[in-house]
Amino acid sequence: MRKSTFLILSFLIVMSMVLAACAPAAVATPITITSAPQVVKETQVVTQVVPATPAPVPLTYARNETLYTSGTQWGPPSSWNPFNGGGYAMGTIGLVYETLYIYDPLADKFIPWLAAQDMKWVDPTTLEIKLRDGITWTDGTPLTADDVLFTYKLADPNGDFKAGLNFAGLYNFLSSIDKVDNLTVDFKFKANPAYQEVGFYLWQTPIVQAASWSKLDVKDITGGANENGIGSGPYLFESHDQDRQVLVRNDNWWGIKAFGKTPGPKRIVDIVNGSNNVALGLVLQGGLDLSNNFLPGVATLVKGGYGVQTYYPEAPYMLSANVAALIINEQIKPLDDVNFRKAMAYAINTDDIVQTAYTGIVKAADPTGLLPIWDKYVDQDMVAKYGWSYDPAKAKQILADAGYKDVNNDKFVENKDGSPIALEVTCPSGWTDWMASIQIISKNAQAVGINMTPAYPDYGPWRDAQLKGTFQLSIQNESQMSSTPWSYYKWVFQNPIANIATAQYGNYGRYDNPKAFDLVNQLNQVKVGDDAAIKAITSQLQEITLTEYPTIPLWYNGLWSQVSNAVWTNWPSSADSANHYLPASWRGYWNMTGIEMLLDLKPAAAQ
Amino acid sequence: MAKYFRRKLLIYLLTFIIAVTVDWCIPRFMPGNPVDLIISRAGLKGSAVSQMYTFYMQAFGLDQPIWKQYLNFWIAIFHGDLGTSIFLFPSPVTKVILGAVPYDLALLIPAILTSWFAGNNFGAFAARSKRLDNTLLPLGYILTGTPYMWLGIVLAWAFGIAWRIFPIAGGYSFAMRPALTLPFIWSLFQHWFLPFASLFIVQFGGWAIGMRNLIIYELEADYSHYLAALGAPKRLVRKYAFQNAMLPQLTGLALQLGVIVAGALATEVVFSYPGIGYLILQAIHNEDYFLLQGCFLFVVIGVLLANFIIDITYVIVDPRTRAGMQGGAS
Amino acid sequence: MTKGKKRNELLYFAFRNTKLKIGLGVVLFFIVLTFVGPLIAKYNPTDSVGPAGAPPSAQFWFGTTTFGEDVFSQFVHGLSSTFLVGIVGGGLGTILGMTIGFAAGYRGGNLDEVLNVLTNVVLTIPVLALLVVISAYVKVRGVMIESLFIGVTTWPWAARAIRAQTFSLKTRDFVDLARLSGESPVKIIFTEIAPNMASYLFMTFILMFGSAILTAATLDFLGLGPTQGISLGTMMNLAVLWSALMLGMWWWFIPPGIGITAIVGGLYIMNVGLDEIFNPKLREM
Amino acid sequence: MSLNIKNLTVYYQTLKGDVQALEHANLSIADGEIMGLAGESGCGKTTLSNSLILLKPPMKLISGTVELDGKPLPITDMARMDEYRFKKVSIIPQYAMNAMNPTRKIGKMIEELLHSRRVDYSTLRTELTRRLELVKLSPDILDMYPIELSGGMKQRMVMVLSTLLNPSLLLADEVTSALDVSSQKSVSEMLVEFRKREFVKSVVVITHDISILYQIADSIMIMYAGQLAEKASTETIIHRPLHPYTHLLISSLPKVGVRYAEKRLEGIPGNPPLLLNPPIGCRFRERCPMAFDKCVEEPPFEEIEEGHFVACWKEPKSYAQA
Repeated sequence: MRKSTFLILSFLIVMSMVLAACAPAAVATPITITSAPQVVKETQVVTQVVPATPAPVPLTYARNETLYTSGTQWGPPSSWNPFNGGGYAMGTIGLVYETLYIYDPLADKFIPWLAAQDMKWVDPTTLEIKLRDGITWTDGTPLTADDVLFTYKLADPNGDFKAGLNFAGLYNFLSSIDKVDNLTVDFKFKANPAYQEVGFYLWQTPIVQAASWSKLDVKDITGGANENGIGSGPYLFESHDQDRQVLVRNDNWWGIKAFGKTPGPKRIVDIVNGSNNVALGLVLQGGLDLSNNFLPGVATLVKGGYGVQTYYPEAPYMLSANVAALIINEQIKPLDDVNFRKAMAYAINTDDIVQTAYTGIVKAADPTGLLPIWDKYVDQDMVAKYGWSYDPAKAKQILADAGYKDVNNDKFVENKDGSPIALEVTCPSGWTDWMASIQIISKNAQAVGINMTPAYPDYGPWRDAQLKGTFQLSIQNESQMSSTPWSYYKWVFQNPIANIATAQYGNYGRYDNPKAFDLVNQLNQVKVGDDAAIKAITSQLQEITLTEYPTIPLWYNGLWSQVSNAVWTNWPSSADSANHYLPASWRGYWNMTGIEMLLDLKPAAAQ
Repeated sequence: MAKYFRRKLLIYLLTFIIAVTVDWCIPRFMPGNPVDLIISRAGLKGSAVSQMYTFYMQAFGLDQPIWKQYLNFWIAIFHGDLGTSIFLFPSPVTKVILGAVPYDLALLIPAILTSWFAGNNFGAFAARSKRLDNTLLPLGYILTGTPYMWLGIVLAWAFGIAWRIFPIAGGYSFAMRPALTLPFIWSLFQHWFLPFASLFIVQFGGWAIGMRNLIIYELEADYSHYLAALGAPKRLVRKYAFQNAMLPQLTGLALQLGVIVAGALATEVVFSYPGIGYLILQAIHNEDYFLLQGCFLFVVIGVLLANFIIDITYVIVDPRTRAGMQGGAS
Repeated sequence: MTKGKKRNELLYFAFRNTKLKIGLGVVLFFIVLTFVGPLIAKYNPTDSVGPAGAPPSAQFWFGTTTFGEDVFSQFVHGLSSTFLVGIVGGGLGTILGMTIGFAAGYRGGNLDEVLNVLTNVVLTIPVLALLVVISAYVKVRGVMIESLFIGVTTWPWAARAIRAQTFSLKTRDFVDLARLSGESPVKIIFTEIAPNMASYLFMTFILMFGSAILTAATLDFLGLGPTQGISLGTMMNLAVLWSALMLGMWWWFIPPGIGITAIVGGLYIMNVGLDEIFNPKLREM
Repeated sequence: MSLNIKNLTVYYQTLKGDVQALEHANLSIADGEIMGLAGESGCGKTTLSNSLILLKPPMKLISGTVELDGKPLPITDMARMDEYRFKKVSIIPQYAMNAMNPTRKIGKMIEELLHSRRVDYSTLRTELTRRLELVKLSPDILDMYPIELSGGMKQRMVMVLSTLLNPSLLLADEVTSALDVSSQKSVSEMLVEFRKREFVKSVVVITHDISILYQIADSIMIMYAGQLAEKASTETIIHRPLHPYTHLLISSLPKVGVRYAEKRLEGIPGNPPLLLNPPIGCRFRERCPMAFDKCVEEPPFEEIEEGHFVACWKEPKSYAQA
């Protein structure tokens, strides 16, 4: 009896292990097939040089040829569609699909990528894009003006596909796109095109292959998984599983010749995040080369001999990626009163948030809310005149002057009409850094007599309240680093305000100021690179944000990045001798110099 | 026996219907419209929004009358169609779940079976004498009181970080491609071990205590006394007591399944083990109600199936149910 | 033997039962700590009062969190929500289980059939999965809501056990007598049946109490616990989110887990002790 | 003499102290004798029977010896006693209804039991079948589970099993109390038949139903509160009891042959003493209508006439006539 039980048991255990063993293998089978043409093609190229047998895909990747990344995928990779902005697998744009330009935020520079040269406006309404010669898709066919034309026309509201993609906004001022020759495309705009926005789309829009995409139905263009997509970039999709995605280097990539540089890693294995705790564990085990996770104990890691490096060797360690601001619902009392908002701005101890909630790994925001990369646009006189800092006494004074008094002696001020004030500041439950932050904010507010309490709804209701404008106070950081401060002001002054559709970002507080809206439009029409004009307009916008407090910028969320020198070296850092790239694998960041970081990665000498 | 199975089947059927109905409600009564979320995730803009909105409303059948949606849901279930994941757009929910299920089975089946057998044997062993009972069993109580995930994290830290014996994340080595080779299976095993161990340890304690209590009752049962009076050796008496105590433990297993599955979900989260537990958590955090719906349905079906297997096993091992005398008692 | 004597005898055995003494001792210790703790804890649990991540010291007995909060203060405050979940969740589950168990067991017949099916249905649905789904619906959750959820999903186990007991008790002479004397079923249940299984009900409650605490801890740990307030589960959750153990801040992660383990383990040991007291057969062991 | 008990004193150890369940029992049973053992609940009948076969904690032997077939029975030695159990001493327990493992087929259980006692089942198989038929059971029940048998069938099955190895002494504890009247009769007749066929040598029939004993017992022994009160031939006990307790017990019977339900003696005021701390001397003293000074000493269990033992200080004859 005992013996047979044991046998049955062992059998079951072995069976279930085999079951687990089979499952990923089964998942992997089609992947092997998909990469097969690539292997064949590789040999075709290689055979000309060295007569070698086709290299089979190894079962175990050599450590010194593999880059392990993490921080982008929070679930099994499911979409390889570059138009699935929020959900495409790590590297889909940047490593597999490429853009005409990439943007270097640290140098404020557009770098021609698929395009052969800097942006060239042949006249104020005509932008001419010349492509590099010799770019091929991974199926061997050349990437031409037709592909660019096709890609941009996908979003044409009057075109064949009418796919409402990210860059559909281009058509607000685009009159036509014309093919000049096989490598040249002319974008013809109506009068006063939005140069800033155009520039924004040029480094954000992935170019796809006309031949394969034109066969697709519109719903597959916007929502298809595009599992075996053909790209033009330095890496190819190789395989994926529940907890990872593997990219393999495209040894026929055009950039190898064009830049004279080959991306260091033969393979990139992107690990799906379980939690930051697990990510930290992997870093400690030496299993991650580039972790773009928010790891709380960064100071410990950098200083504790773990071989972990961040962009800055000291606080704040991280580059600033976006601004976290207190967003305010301007439709309700007393938040509709600018003086009340002003009092809140003075009441909040941002340094305490930085030190306590973030242990110093973020920077306090400039009162203008402009990211450090836009420092040059900050009107210092304006900041000196209107800028605020933590000053509870002044906050109390402002409240008193504006007529907010504690009528019922509950230590909190009441509305001017005597009705009590009870404000709630929210962030999603589980977003611990923000939770800690809004606790501090509430305490700060209470200290000056504003009755404010933190609340942590789940993400859905929290987000819903913003879209519907039913929240009171909240933290938001949607506005990311980009090529233009217009994107930030567009977020603050999103117009129209009546109905903030699901897909539109910004101005959840419904701040209504036609002058500001107009300035945002003017800013959009400034030519790329015309810093003086940008400064002139943003200066006026800064005056509005500094005196009207539509949002209260608090701190800059970091571009979380922890790198290890154990296997790969020559990482970007703030050191003078190092490359100043963005060390990020996040969506939208490979095409902000992340890819250049890969080109310069070197295997560690010891390997 | 026929009556017994009829009743059982009725209960399963009802449970299934109720579970499916609850499940159907999940995306429909959540705050916010799931289609809005898809569109917002896809990053669509402008006129495309309303276009896609209509498209998805139709695709998910959300534009139809409620009763028809409910009917369609049933039809879809029998076609294995659980809709499209929002968070893992555009993967079909069924595909996402099927990718995760093998890991769950690999974790749950061995953990449940080994802990059940080992715990029962250990409990029977400890019930042998007062000394063993007082020295070994407190361990069991401590183990059952331990939250799975807490133990999991302690194990991960000790064996993964401090001693570096086991990996702490993933289903198999991140440097490997799946293949039926020894190193790969070894890698699977290494990644499986800690999640398995944390499930095993906690459940082991529970079964040990259960068996200890039951076997003490059984040893005081009349048949045990009769055997002793007829001079049967202790071994035989214990054997009978053990076998008879296994029956309530089998029922206990059925009762515990839900709890065990819950524990597995938490454990998977701790070890980033790519099973359904991790998916459920991500589905919640990402408001992916279709995925949540699918996971819930899968868990329910899994538990129902397991219950059914246990019921059949019970009938096989317990003559009383076969004799038809116990029809309604379980 | 009269009732008084029986009670004395139970007390007599209770005082001699090591398991009960240990279990009760542990649980009482934490109960006392729940009430006394906030008085001796010097800090507000959510205030940043010390250096970040400081190890245990004379000033901060359990050290501090990443945010400089006093872990000891959090621990003692967390205890109260843990006990609250146990009492409310476990209590509600027991009461529901009693109501349904009594009704099914005493009435029998069709009512029993229906309730039995209901019990089995709820029993088969994985509670945590259900709780996870329910929790995801509620915007702002408190400890009471959480307890409520736990109570209404965990009763079937108790209902089954109580039904079986009621079944065997209702055929006894004294119940027949009460029935013949025309007493109402409700009265019979509460004056004749319930007192005769009081010990059983009490033990059921203790088990429900323990399992409610564990369930709540799991929910909290998954981030589905109270969105307001602090519990041992949310402490663990936060400690994990801030990688306490990985960064060597064991004092943040270990105490809440030990607290839960000790309370639940203590409850279970206590239950076995009680079992031995109420059940003479087991006393000999 | 088949069984010879000398000065047997057995206590139950409890946390509160010793329960003096059996005090100074002296008793002999002859080969082939069916002795009835009667008394109220808690008088020590079952203690006596258990000490002969399964004396284990909390039971504790205080003094006394037991001889079976002229050889001492190692009643306190659990391991050595195993050799005698089943083979020399056997029991039909009070709980015969639940005595068989519910999850084993009966035949399988018997096989495993015999195997564990190193008895070859196959050679006994025919005898077993024969005996089953004798008690009107089909051999098919060996392939059944206990739950498939009725109460009477289980009772008879246990009878056959317990006597399978032809023990010298069979302890039959309340064998009839759970059965209906007709089954009672056949079961008790079977006991006599078993003795006749020498499946058993002597039998102790423990019961509170004296009417059964009247039909089958050769002799009857009455116990009260852990002490032997009287033993004599059935005829003598029924018609000429000497002990006041026996007298009251018999006279309280509604009518010989009518079933006697378990109840306290109504004719005698008071309750039996608690055995945790029993009164010294005759334990019946406080309820005895005849009690006098001497009763504070424990009366010896003496043979008044041949085969008639009594433990009472009173002049026997005068009482009998009174």
